[in-house]
Parts: sequence; C-alpha cells; structure tokens
Amino acid sequence: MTEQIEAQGKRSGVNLVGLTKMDYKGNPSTLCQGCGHNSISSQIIAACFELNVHPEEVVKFSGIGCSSKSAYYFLNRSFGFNGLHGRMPSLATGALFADYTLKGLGVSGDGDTASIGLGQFKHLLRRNMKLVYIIENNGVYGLTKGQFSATADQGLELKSHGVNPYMPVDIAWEALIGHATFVARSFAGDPKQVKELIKAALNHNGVAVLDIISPCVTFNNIDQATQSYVWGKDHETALHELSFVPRAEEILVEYNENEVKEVQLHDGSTILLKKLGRDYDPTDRSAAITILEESNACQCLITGLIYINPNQPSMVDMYNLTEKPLNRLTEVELRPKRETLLELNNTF
Amino acid sequence: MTEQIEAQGKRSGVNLVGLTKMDYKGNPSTLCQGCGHNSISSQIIAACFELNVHPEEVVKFSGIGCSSKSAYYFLNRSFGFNGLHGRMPSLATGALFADYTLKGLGVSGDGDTASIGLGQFKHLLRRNMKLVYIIENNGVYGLTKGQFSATADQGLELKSHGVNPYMPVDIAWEALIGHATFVARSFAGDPKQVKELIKAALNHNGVAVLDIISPCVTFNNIDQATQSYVWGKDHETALHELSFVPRAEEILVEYNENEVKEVQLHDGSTILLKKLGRDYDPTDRSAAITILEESNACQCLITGLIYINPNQPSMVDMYNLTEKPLNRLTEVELRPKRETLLELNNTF
Amino acid sequence: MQTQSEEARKSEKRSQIINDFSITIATVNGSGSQTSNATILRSIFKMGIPVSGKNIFPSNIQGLPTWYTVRVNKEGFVAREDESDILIEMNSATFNEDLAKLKPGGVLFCDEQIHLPFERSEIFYYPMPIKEIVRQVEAPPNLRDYLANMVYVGILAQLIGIEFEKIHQALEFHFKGKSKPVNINFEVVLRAAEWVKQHLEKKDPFYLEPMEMTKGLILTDGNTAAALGAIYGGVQFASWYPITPATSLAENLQNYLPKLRKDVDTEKNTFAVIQAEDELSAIGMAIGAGWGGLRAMTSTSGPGLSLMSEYIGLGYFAEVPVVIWDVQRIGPSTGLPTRTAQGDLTFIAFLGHGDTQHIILLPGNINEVFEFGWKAFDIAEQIQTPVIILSDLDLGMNQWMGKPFEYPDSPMKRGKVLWEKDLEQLDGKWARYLDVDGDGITYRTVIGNRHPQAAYFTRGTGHDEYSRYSEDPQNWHDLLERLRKKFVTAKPLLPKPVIERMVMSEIGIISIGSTNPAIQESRHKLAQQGIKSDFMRIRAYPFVGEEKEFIESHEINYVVEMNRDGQLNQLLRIEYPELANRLRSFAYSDGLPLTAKRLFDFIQQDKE
Amino acid sequence: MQTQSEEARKSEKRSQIINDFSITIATVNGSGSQTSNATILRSIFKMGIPVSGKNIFPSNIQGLPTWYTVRVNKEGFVAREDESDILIEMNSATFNEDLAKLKPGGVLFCDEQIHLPFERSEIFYYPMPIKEIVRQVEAPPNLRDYLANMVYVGILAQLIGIEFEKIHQALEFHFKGKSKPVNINFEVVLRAAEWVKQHLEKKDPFYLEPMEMTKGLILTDGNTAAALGAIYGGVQFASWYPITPATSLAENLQNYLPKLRKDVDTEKNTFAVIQAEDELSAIGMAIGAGWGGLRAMTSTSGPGLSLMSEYIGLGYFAEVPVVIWDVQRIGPSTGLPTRTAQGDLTFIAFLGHGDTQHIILLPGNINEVFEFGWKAFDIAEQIQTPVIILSDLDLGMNQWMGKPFEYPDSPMKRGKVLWEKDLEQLDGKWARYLDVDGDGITYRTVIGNRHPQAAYFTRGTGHDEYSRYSEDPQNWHDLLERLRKKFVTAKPLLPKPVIERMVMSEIGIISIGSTNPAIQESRHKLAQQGIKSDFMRIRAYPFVGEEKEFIESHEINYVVEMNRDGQLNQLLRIEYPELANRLRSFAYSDGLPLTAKRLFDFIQQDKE
Ligand SMILES: Cc1ncc(C[n+]2csc(CCOP(=O)(O)OP(=O)(O)O)c2C)c(N)n1
Ligand SMILES: Cc1ncc(C[n+]2csc(CCOP(=O)(O)OP(=O)(O)O)c2C)c(N)n1
Ligand code: SF4
Ligand code: SF4
Ligand SMILES: [Mg+2]
Ligand SMILES: [Mg+2]
Repeated sequence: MTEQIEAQGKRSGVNLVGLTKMDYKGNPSTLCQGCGHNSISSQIIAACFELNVHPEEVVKFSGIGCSSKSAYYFLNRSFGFNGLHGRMPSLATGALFADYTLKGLGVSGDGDTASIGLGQFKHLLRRNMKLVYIIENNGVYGLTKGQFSATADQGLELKSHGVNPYMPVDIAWEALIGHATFVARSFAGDPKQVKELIKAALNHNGVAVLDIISPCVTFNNIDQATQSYVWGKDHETALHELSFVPRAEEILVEYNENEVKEVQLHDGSTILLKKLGRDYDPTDRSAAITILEESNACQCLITGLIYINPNQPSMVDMYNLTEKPLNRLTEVELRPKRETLLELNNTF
Repeated sequence: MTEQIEAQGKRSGVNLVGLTKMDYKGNPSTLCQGCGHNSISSQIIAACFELNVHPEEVVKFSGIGCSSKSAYYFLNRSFGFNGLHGRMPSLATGALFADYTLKGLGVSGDGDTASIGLGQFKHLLRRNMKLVYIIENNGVYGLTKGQFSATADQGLELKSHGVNPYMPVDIAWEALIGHATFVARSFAGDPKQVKELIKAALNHNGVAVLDIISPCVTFNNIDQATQSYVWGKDHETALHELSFVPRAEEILVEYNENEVKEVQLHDGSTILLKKLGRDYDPTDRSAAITILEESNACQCLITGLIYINPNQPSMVDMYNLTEKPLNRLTEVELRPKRETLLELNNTF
Repeated sequence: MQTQSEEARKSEKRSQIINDFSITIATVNGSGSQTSNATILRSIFKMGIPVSGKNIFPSNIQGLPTWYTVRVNKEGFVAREDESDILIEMNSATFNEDLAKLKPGGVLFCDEQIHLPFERSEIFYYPMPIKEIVRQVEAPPNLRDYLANMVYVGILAQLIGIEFEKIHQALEFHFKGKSKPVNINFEVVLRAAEWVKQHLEKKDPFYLEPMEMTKGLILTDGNTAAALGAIYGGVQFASWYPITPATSLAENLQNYLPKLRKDVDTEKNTFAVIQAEDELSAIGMAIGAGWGGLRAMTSTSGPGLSLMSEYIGLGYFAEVPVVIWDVQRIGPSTGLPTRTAQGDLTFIAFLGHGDTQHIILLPGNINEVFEFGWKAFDIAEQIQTPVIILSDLDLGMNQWMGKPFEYPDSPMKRGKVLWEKDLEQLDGKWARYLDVDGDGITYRTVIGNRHPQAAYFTRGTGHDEYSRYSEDPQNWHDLLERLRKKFVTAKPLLPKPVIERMVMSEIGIISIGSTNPAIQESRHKLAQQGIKSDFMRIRAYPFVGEEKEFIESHEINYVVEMNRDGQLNQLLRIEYPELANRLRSFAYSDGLPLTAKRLFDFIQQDKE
Repeated sequence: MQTQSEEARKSEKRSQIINDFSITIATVNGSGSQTSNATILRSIFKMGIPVSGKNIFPSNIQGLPTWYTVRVNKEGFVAREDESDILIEMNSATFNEDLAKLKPGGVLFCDEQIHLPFERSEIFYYPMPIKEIVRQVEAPPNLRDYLANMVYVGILAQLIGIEFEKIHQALEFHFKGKSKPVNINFEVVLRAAEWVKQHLEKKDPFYLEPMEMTKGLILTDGNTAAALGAIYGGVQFASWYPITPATSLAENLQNYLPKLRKDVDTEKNTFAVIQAEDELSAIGMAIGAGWGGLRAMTSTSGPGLSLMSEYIGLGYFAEVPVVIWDVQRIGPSTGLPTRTAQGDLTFIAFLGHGDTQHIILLPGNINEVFEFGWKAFDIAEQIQTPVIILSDLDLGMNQWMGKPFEYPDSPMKRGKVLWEKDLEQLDGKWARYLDVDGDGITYRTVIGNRHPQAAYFTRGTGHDEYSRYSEDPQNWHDLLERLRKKFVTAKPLLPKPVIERMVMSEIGIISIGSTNPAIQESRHKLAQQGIKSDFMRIRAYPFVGEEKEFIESHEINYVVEMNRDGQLNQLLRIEYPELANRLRSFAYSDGLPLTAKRLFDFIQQDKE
C-alpha cells in the first residue's frame, strides 16, 4: 500500500490528470541538506507533474548509494525497486518487459554506474532499453563516506582520501560511444534544464542517459572539484535553452526559426532548443563527438542535450510482444494447448 | 616444472639471448584448424623471439574462451594464469604488482572482454596498468558454440543463432575514450602487422590494447561478417606500415623523413610508421577520434596503431614501489620493528 | 596384430548375448560423429530395446578425443558402464586406453587406418575400411569426413542386427525429414552393411533382437525437457548467458517458444528470451521480470551460479519469484566444463551472505525435469521466492528414455497477486509485507497495476510490513522469522521423495537426481547377492519430512551422490542429526556418471 | 513535565551505584556527537574503569537518529545492555522510545529544547540548557553545532564524576594533540560543569570512582587492530572496495602503512593498497597478487563476499594464498548496513560452486583480531588457500578494551616456495602439484623466478600433477582428494578453541566471535543463580578436533550465535552429528550486539 505522506503545505493546483504535486512526492529525504540529489528529486517530481503522467505509469529503479536512496524520496505512488549496487540496469530491463506501457526511471550514482556498474550500464545502452537513466554524479561514494569514484577528477585531493591517481570515466562520452540514443549532461544547480531534460527523456523511445553533476556537499564540494557547486556555477555553459513540448500541445511560443531547433520524438512530442551562442544540432553524432572533445579541452561544464537519435527501435520493440502487457496474460495465453504436447511427444 | 615440448622440426637459429624459437613455443594448440587465434599465437611467439626477451620475463594472463585457452599454446617457459571469464584484468593487475620488472601479456576474447568483462577492461585502462591486452575478436563466443558476443555486427545473421539485434561494442573506441595509452587494431590475416604491434606493445609503459580481428572459422566466418577472413582481407586498410626498433638497435633502414613517422617509447625504443596514403599521427587523440569515426562510416577495417601516449605514468609507477620486486622482500623488510608496535600501543 | 585366435574361437561357442551390452565409440570431436552415434542410439530405441547414450566430450570445439557410450539392456538398466563389450575405434590417439577398457571377449571395430599393435587375443577384431567405403558414395568432398562416421553405423548394424528401417527412421528424425542428407547417410550405412555381408563373418556373440520395451516411450535430453517444461509452465521471460552444459536449455527455449507461444491471431510473442552480457545481468533481469509479475527464469551452471549469489540473496529477501536452473558440471571453479557432478548442493542451500533459505528441486529423470520445469513457477510464485532446479550435465545433455511428457495436471498457481479489482474490493487497504493469512506469505502487486494504492517500494534493506524503510531491530527480527515461516508453508507444495521398497529389505539407499539408473541397477545386483534394499530418491530441499521415517526404518542408509564431500549427507545430518548414525556416505565424483558397479562394490564390501 | 517527584526523592536515598551502569546517548548523526561520545568513553577508560562503547547508527550520512551506548562495569562486564541507567537525550524524534528503555530509577539528561511531556515520576531528570552554554563560548559559528554535544560531556562528567583531567587527555587523543580544538572543546566541558555546579543538585545514585582495572590496557576498534595485524603480518598488497562496516579496515591500512612500511633508506613503499572498482575486481587483484607471491588481502562485508564467490572458488582450486576479511553486517541482501550479525558462516563454509572447503578464523576480541591478522598470512601461505577472517560490525567498528597488541611470536612462514637457487638444487625437477611430502601441500614458484624450469601454468580447470591440462577422471578425483588432505594438514595450524571452565559446571556454552562479553556476563549471572557453565569459544573452522571433548563433557551445550538459522550449530551437527542431542541452539539476531540478559533469560528458562 502506498504510504500516505502528510501534506507539508497547502495542496497546490491540479494538473491535467487531476493530480496535485503532492501526488508525485515521495518520503521525506534523509540525505544531507543541500545535497544535489535532493534538488534532482524535486525536478523529477516537477517534471512528472507537468507532464501529466500518472505516477502509476512510472516505475522507479535504483542501485545503492545516496543517489540510489533518493528513489524513495519522489513518486511515492510509483512502484520502485532499489536493487543491488551497480546492477540496476539488468533489474530494470527485466522488469520493464512485464509491461511495455510503463515509463522506466532509473536513478544511480557515479559509483553505482561508473565504478561497479560500468558493464551493466554499457550493455543497457547497446540494447537501447527504454529507460530514463539519471546519474547523480558527484565524483565520490557519498554513502560510504567520500572515497573517490570512477568519475573523480584525476589529481583531485580530498582531505580524508588523498589524491586520486586515475583517469576519470566520462559518462557522456561513454554513453555516446556506447550507442546511447539520448545523451545529456546537466547540473543540479540548473533546475530548469534538469527538469526539461527529464521530461524529454521520459518521452524518448529508448535509453536516455542524463549525466547530472550533483554535488556532494559533505564530501566533495571543494571549489576546485569539477563536481562542486561553485565549479559548476562558474563553468556551466549551456548548449541551448531546452524545453519540452508534449504531443498534445501546440507549440505556442513564437520563435525565430533560426534561433530554435526542433527535435521531434517518436511519440510526436517535441524538444525545442533555443540557440545560445552556438549552432548545435544534437542529432548529429559527429557534432556530439566534437562537443565532448571540446568540453574536455575547455575545462568547462557543457550542459544540455548532447545527442539524440529518436528513430532507433528500442529494445522492447525488437521483441515483438503482444499488445496486452506480458504480465496481464492469462493461463490460456501462456500454456500451450494439450494437443501441442502430444504432437511434441511424437517427435522424440 | 615447464613441460617439455617435443621439437617439431629442426631447431632454428638462436636470438640474442641465446634462445631458439622453440623456447618460445607453447603446448600444441587444441583450437580449430584455421582459427585466427592460432595465427596470433604464432605472432606472439615470433615477436618475443625477435625481441630477445627471456620467456621468464613475460607473464601470461587470460580469461575464459577459445582465445583465452590460447595462452597455453605459446611461451611455455613463461608463467601463466588462465583466470575467470571476463576478469583477467584484475588478476593481472594484482599479479604484476608482485614484480614490476616483468612484462604482462593478456589474451582475451571479445566475449571475455566486451561482454562479461567490459567493466574490468575499462577500469584497467583508467589505471594505465602496464599490460599488453590482446583481444582476439571474432564476434562470437567460440568456446560455447557460436552465440553472438557484444562485438557482433548488428544485423548479422548466423545459422544457428538468428539475427543479432544489438549494437556492437567497438573495442578500439572504448579503449580510446577510456583513456588507454596505446590503442591498435589489427587483423589475424595480417601477421606482420600483428607481430610488430605486439613488439611495440610489449615495450609500452602502460596498458596497450590490441583489438585483433581473429576469425572464428567454425562459427562466424561467413563473408558478410566483418570478423570473417574474407571481409577482413577485402576491407583492410592499414594506416601505416609499422615496425618496431628496440632501444639497443640503431635505426638502419634509410628513409625519407616525410614518409616515416617515429614514435619514441618510454624505454628508448622506437616505433617507425611508414606512411601509406594518408598522413596519420597516432599521438594525436583528435586524429584518432576522427579515424575511428571514419572507420565506422567507411565500412572498412582500418588497422594499425591508432593512438599512443608514451608519456603517461603507468599504474605501477604511481605506487612508488621499492626497487627490489615486492615479492622478493624478506621478513626484515616486511615486518615493522618491535619498537614500532610498542609505540603504537601507547596511542590507544 | 592377429585376426581370430584360438581363444576367440572358443568363446564363440558361448551362447549368444542378446540385448545386453555396452558399446563405446571413440572418435574425435567436431568430426560429425554425433549424428552417427545418435543414429545408433535411436535405431536401437526404435527396436523396442532399452538403451541410453552418453557423450563424453572434451571442453573444446574440434580435434580432441570424444567417447560415446551406448548401453543396451533388456531389463532396462541403462546406467553407464566403465568397461564396454563393443569398442568402435576411430581415434588412434586413444586406442590403447580404450582397448584397456574393452571387456574380455569383447569386440573391437577399428578404422583400418589405425595401424597399432595390440595384445588381446581373446577379443573379436573387425577392421573397418572406412575410407574405401566412403569413396564408393557420391558425396560432396566437404561431407566425406562426416560420412566416414556413418560407415561404422552400417557395419555395426549389420553385425549386431540393428534394423535398417529403424536406422532410416533415426536419420529422418535427426535430419528433420530432409531427404537429401537422410538419403546420402543411409546410402553409406547400406554400403557399409553390404561390405560386411561380403567380407566379414560374424564371430562375436552380441546380438540385438526387437522387443516391445520402449513402446510408448520417448528418448530425449533433459535440457529439452526443461525448456518444454518451462514453456508449458507459461514462462514469459528468460535471460541467460551461455555456459556448458546449460546452454542448450536456453537454446531450446529459443527454438520452441516461437513455435508454441505466439499469439495465434497476432503472431505476437507472449515471451522474451534475452541473452545477457553475463550472469550478473541474467539473474538481475530475471529477478526484475519476476518482480514485474512475469514467470521468469534463468539457466546456468556453477560459475554462473557463483556470480548470481548476491542477486539470489536479494530475491530471497525481497521475496521475488524466479526460477533458476543449475545444470551442474563438475567444479570447483571452472572445473571440467563438459563433465558431470552433483556438487552445488550445499553451496545453494546456503547461497548468499546472511541467513538465507532456498527451495531446491531435484529431478531424477527427464519426466521430472519436465514436470518440475512447470511446477517450479507455481512454487516460486506461491512462495514468492527463488526456486533453484538442480539438473546436471548427464541429465541435461545426454539422451534418456522416458514416458511421454504429461500435460500439467493443475491450472497455473500464480500466488497471492492483487490486481486493480482486488484492491478496489479491499478499498486500497493492503500492505505488501503483512502476514494476513498467517502462513508467512503476503500479498503482492505488480507493476502496471493502476490502482492508486497499488504501488510499493521494494528493497534489499530493512523494511516494515508496510514496505517502509526500517532499521528497527524487532522489525528486522520479525521479518526474518516470517521468511522462515514461508519455508514451512512451502513444504507441502514440494515434490515428495520417491520411495521404492523391496520385501525383506535390509538397507536403505538415499540419493538425488541422475544417479537413479546406477542405483537401480546396483539394487538389482545386490538383491541377487541377497542384499535387499529400499531406495529413497529425495526430490526437494528443504526436506519435506518423510525422509525421517525412511531413514529410521533402516539401520544403514547409504547416501549416494556424485560429489566429494557428501553434500546431501551433510544436509541430512543438519536436519536429522539423531539419525546420522544410520547414514553412510557414498560420495564419489570424477566427472563421469556413476556406474552401478562402483556402488555395488562399495556396498558389498561395506556389508562384509 | 515535572522536575523532582516524591518517588524520585525516595529512591535518592538508596545507596550509591558506583562504576556499574549503562549510558545511552541519543543524538542525530552527522552532528559531531561521535567526538563527545568517544571522549566520555575514553575518559572513563582512563579512570581505570572497564568500559565499552557502541555506536548504533543509521545507514545514512546526516540527520537520522543515532545512539551511543556506554557500559561501565567494575567487574569488567561490558556487553551492551538493552536498557540503560542514564539517558542523554539530544534528539526529540526518539524521545519516547528512548525513555521507554530507561530503567526504573534511571537518569534523564535532556536538551531543554526538547519540550516533550513524559510520565515517569520515578526517574531523575536534568534538563540541559545546551544552547545557552554553547553561547557562552567564543567559537566560530560553523562549530557551534558540534560543540553543543560537548555540553552533555561536561554535565555528565560533573554529575557522575568523570575526572576532567582525563577528559582533557581524551580530547588530546581524539584531536591528535592539536591544541586549538582540544582547548575549545575542553572549555565547553568546563563551562557545562560550572553550570552544573551552580544550578543542579545531584540526586541520582550513579557515581564513577577511579580504579586500576584498565591499567596497561588499550582501547580501540577491531578494524584498526585488523589493519595493524595485517601490517605486522607483512601485508604487501591489499585491494578493496568501500563497504560498511569493512571500509575502515582498508582505510586504516592506508593510514598506517605509509608510516610503518616505507623502506627506511629510499622512502619507497613495500606495499600497495588499491581501491578497486568493485569486489569482483578487488578479489581478482588479491588472488593475482597472492599467486604472484605477495601477502595479499582484501576486506569486505556480505554483499561484497557474495560477489567474490567465484574467485574465491578459483583461489581454493588453484591453491592461491590470500586473506579475506569479512566484517559482517546483518543480511541477507543489503540488509542493515550499519548493524551487526554473525550470519555469513555457513555461506562461507560452502562458498563457491562444487566441492570447496575454506579456512575460517573467528576472532573474539581485538587482540585476536590483531593476532589472526598476521597469522592468517602464515596459514594462507602454508596451506596455499584462501583464509577468511570473520569479524563483525560490533568488533570492527566499536571500541573494545584489550591488552596491548603483542608482537608476532614467530617468524613469517612463507610456505613451500621455490626460488632460483632451490630449483638449481633440484636440477629444475619439480612439479607444481606433486604431493612430495604427503601432506597435500605441494611446492610452488612465483613469477619473477628466472630459472628456466620455474614457470608453470595455473588454471581453474582440470590439471595433472605437472600442471598440464587434464580431463582425466582419475586425475580429477585424485586432485580433489589431495585438496581435501590439505585441510587435515591445516588443522594443527589453526587457533584452538578457548575453553573456560567453572568448578562443578553443569552446562556448556559454545560460541564464536563478538558474543564473548555477553556470554561472560551471562555465565556470571547464571552462576549466581547456581547454574555453573563451561565455555568454549571456537576460533577456527574447519573444527580442529578439541570441540568434541568439550561437547561430550556436558549434557547440554548452548550454541550461541547472532544469526537466525543457528549456523554454527549446523556446522557442528555436520561434524559431530552423534553429539547433536547435546547441542541446543540459541540463535538470535536483530542487528544489535547480543545482551547478557537475553542469553541469561533463555538459559534460565530452558533449565526450568
Ligand atoms: C556489492 C556492494 N559493494 C559495496 C557496497 C557499499 N556501497 C554502498 S553505496 C556505495 C557507493 C555509492 O556511490 P555512488 O553511486 O556514487 O552514490 P552516492 O552515494 O555518491 O550518491 C558503496 C560502495 C554495496 N552496497 N554493495
Ligand atoms: C562465469 C562464466 N560464465 C560463462 C562461462 C562459459 N563460457 C566459456 S567461454 C565463453 C565465451 C568466450 O567467448 P570469447 O571470449 O569471445 O572467446 P572465443 O571462444 O570466441 O575465443 C563463455 C560464455 C564461463 N566459463 N564462466
Ligand atoms: S553524503 Fe554527499 S551524496 Fe550523500 S546525502 Fe550527503 S551530500 Fe548527498
Ligand atoms: S570455435 Fe572458433 S574461436 Fe574456437 S577454436 Fe574454433 S575457430 Fe577458433
Ligand atoms: Mg557518487
Ligand atoms: Mg569470441
């Protein structure tokens, strides 16, 4: 039974499916105050509320870590499974076969995804499983008290853990090379962008990787660390101003075509990308490669939708499943008829 | 005790360390006739013989698979450990800390490295562990009878396993993005290049990834498969003609400087790259990115040394180890003096 | 080498040996001998004579020694024998060791190209001009090597009396009716037989005569039975990673599911089979699918199972139904991937860190493999826990006779699942982990349930009855006690031991799984020596309770198993320590299926 | 709320209670209370009074309830108690549940900002003006929250009589002598004490008085002891992955190794500690290093151990020395990461598919943790097999009193390793797996050995005595039998059980690990009730043999352990089934260290 969360304020307005924001909340967060993960949770709540998606149509998945715990702190009316460290991708893959109509939303950490979970993460991408995959990237293992994760800057020095000797895993790079069909990078300090990206991701027909820098205020928030708030604020360069327009809605804002790029998703909804400085086409893989190379070189935090291919079939598409969700099939549909076994027996 | 392999022919000439090619041989191969892996084993033998390296100074590692079995079929006088499926990198990492003077040589398959082993492989790269890492890439699991591995072409159809629905892992791309400091691609059907690459790799101070297309003649040798002999022969485009010149030797061949590039390795030896058509600088990471993008697009098998960074410290360098190999330290060196414990006890 | 000695001629006068012998066929793997061997096996089976075939093959693809043993026995004892009566030798590399295992007075069929001396004057020796006979057939050159093996089929058939009509049927079976390969292979068989007629004189005493004993039976392997069992159990999701000897189980799913489980109207699939990137992922997917409300499974062998430990522990703790097949090969570690054992029992009984319990099903023949294949889903979903089925290489990959597979005799039991309408009736009032029925099994919902109260949060960490996170000590304790209760509830659902008694029995024999044929034969032989025995074949763990009475009814119970440490015996000791003095462990494991002789000798000596 | 009732005033007249009570300090984690609690603990310890401190903390970083319990006991019984005599309440969220666990007549120190009503007139209640006192101190604002916790140190100290000099020493210890934090914290303590002097009148009966009982003892946690043990054992290689409660073991290695194990002349390291990307890799590295001739180790907890299963199986089979620390937390699955248990015993005993055996060491106090820390390498290298040391969260992360660590009393035993000179003497004639000594342990070489005959090939698959690949059945069988023999050879090297007897004892108690304090206390209490007991603390598995006699010498032996399934009891049943009727399982597990009361009640009731 869904736990009832006490309203912590007045019920605000209802959305198109008749729900208030409260209906998208989760249990009270037990993360540290100021943790980037909390701010991402808020944007997940806001995105789902604004998308008018029924919480019952979203399924949450996570691994282990502070970030992974956060799946308990939003969408209390959604099913959720807090699995094993680094192995949420397989769990989500199996589960989402049960009902292809649902939207999968995975929350992971950089340790969970890039250290122990790198293998499962990469294989999820290859299969283009339809799943929003958020990495709350803080460069450390928050929950085990701040050791370096695989995304920590090389040379980063933290008080209790010395200097990180190894090269970092760049999650967006990994996603792009690994054939992800939706690759974005964002920053917990840029809530608007985070929210719009989540909306777009939830409507993408395939895997959508959101590498979100999400500072750990307790263990890795020194100003030099590229995963800190200060660094992020100082170095963020958005590729575009992004907004998501659902299928049903007409695009009402008027805009100059030269300044805005539209990307149409599989389900008819649209991502609007308002130019900021540069002309960037996220459907162009070479452009994405260039931008990632550049972002390595420029010492800046380039955020936005880096790459999208809205046309590749998702994993579930490949399996030619019945229209009725698999988990609603009944015995008649699942157990072959008696005669078939008699026939089979004759073949042995 | 090293097993004595019967000489299967006359002993040929001796090399600079007084050994014949026989001294580098392994047990008789039990792989299929014509298997690409056998041809790579031969080149390992030839490379070590020509490098004048003592077999006792090489340590072999492998995972599980036909490819991994091949570690038993060369360098019988070297120590070897045939570990677990997909988890040779960790095994090799630990072992090579025992004696940093040794050369590590790992042999793996595409299933071993890119399916089950992708995580360990990628983390090995980040750490720049000094290890030659050969992937005998045939797109299938040979030893378990030909199922698709993670490097199989999308859309490849094999008689007993249907059509492969997923995007392939591109090992060279993965290596490059994963911070490998030596990335090469080659083809078992190009023995000379394989041999020279192995020589260069054995002298590289860091991880050296050799993604060698090595056809499985039993399960994946149909002409359309990019891992087949026919496809490889028809589509190979070498980036350069590569030869390795050890430190001691003078570069005797005369050449036109415009036509040959030299890359000097950490130990003073040199890789000579003779231009073939294009001007390619493997120390330029952007060039490497471009060539890999191009090779995806061109439907060809670009071989050669794709990227090298001879200057990054290897993992073992980072640990500031004693000059004497760790595994030769004695009790005096390993057990702190009695007084130190008395002092410590006073601190509790 | 000599052809026909005085010795041999003498023994010729002994009476004929009919339908009671073992054949070993020594070849090289990758040479296509599998077709020939399967043909021999199936044609004898079709003659109505009890038979079994076991492939003893190396862990490689091509070029190493392989043996195929066929046991023909008119009384139905078809366990493997260490020594054989007839040796078909196609591999010079193993000639000597093979010959050493030919029984005195046995028959050697030998490729005449193997020019090796031997000193066994008492045997019957038939050289086979393999090359020559193949040359007579018009066949594409790339097939010649394969066809070579058909020669020995024809020669053997002619000499021991395999009916050629049955051979034709067997070939049709093997080539799924495709006439071209059937014809060409059959032609080789006939030519070889013709050659025999013209050149050989039968001297050995071994003969086949048609019987009726296999009438109505089927002949197939356990991995096929398992896949079909799962399919008739309504499997919806299978994730797997290749590993010998489990691979063919998943591959059979892949073969049969599209035929049996497409929606008739839409041609859409009611299932998904996914080859994962490793076993960590295969089990993760299966647990996810089981949690999502699918009948989910995975199949693996020892190394894969080790990798699955943590996820299976989560499955136990988070109460997720899932079926896991462990087709055992001999371990520890990578071990011998192509050899059999029953060595994973205790590992599984305690699988996963912390206090865990797991339901293990232990089929002993292909019919049980099929039956447990579907029942396992019922049990897993009713108890909401992983169910592990222990098969082994022998059962899984070798050909076994059995009764026709029986259609499930009861409707699917999906356990306590609440859907929208149920929740409406309950007014949304339910709690995932509240033991309302007092049996330890609580009600669950699955994703896609759109009732606003349907959702709950699943985790591997502490939780209360309302699936809220909890670190409360009492909570944890109570939760673990409820989990324990589930396994008491499970017992009546588990297959009971099969008990077979003899009149005036003196000893008990206890075992599991694929040792069955060897045990049956030893019992028969022991009985002939006056040692009557009862036999209990345990088919599930946790033990269901009936084991006790059986053990109590004999002063000595031999616990027979194919591992080193006597793992079944260990588990029995834990459960029934007061009866341990009645248990005597016979644990032997060398990678090959148990022989009756080994057990017979042990018990006989022990009784002395 | 009421201040001082009639009731309370009455009980005041009872005699003083000196050096015999429990304190619970209820705070919020991440608030810096650890320093305060450690200071209380260490200052009492420095007063010569036996004490223990246990941190009961949530699995998060900041903001959730945390309890610290201090047990003061003049007789040295320092097990945790469920209820306490003194409650220091700093967390309103847990006020009620905490108060419920305050013993009748106990003392409540409460942050005066917690305005909650309660109805316990019999207790002593001291409100603490935390904020006010902190305000008096000049301190940077970011420290104020932390300093708040020092207030209760001062108040408590003043009221029960902790010597302020000792507090100062404790602060110096904690801040490693840095005067600035020492001074500022000490100032808070003094001000708080001053406030007490001026405002409170002592009514409660709890007093501390200096003793000499901790003289010469040390106070530290098991993970520090383990790291130091490993270092004095000459550890050369450690690979690990963070996991509670094992993390601090590896972090202690990282802290202490650079101080203790640099080459004096060159400042070069004689060790390497590597944080791996997961436990699959951590164990792989450790096995690689052990194979390479290093003293190699890894440290983890349940989930990590599950992931290590396959590699540990390889370690067993390929005969690689390696030391694995399992600092247990409660499972199954992710469980409660910050709670203790002894639940991994049977899992480890059967770890890995196939027939395996593992040496398990079972330390019961910090001295054994240290000792086994170095001895484990000797055992692993002598037997050439993984050695697993089972600690737990309580032993590993809480503060325990102990004797000073004792320097190893024997030189390192590196086992049968052949170097170049040895091979020269042998003329290169050796075989990796040839049992020349008949003890199952064969000679090995390690990489870097330049003798041309030194190399051999290691694998997880079948091999003969010359380390050649082999699928031969007899070979396999013999190899596995030799492996079994190694564990017989191992027994004399393993720590024997510690046996403590009472005169005229009636019952036996058997246990392992960190239950020791609770058991000692129950024995004492039971003896006071006339139930005398003997105690056997088993320290190694496989059992070394002496357990038998102990069990035999009592009709009832209580097997005490902190898990649900009675895992030690299960292993004892397997080993000594004939004695099972003398074994009575007391298995209880809720995440908290065992209390004496629980065991005492159980045995007393059982005896009735
Ligand atoms: C198999 C396993 N190993 C180790 C752990 C311990 N552990 C819990 S969380 C965590 C790291 C989480 O880091 P990250 O994913 O970056 O999350 P964050 O806390 O930083 O948000 C680790 C190592 C575990 N739970 N399971
Ligand atoms: C944990 C585990 N899972 C599965 C296997 C079975 N297995 C053995 S080899 C292999 C695939 C090897 O493929 P690849 O690395 O490509 O080598 P190839 O045989 O093609 O050279 C598999 C899945 C195993 N040995 N261990
Ligand atoms: S420790 Fe770091 S990651 Fe964890 S909750 Fe606190 S701030 Fe967030
Ligand atoms: S099966 Fe394929 S990979 Fe294996 S040995 Fe044969 S050709 Fe090589
Ligand atoms: Mg993190
Ligand atoms: Mg391969």
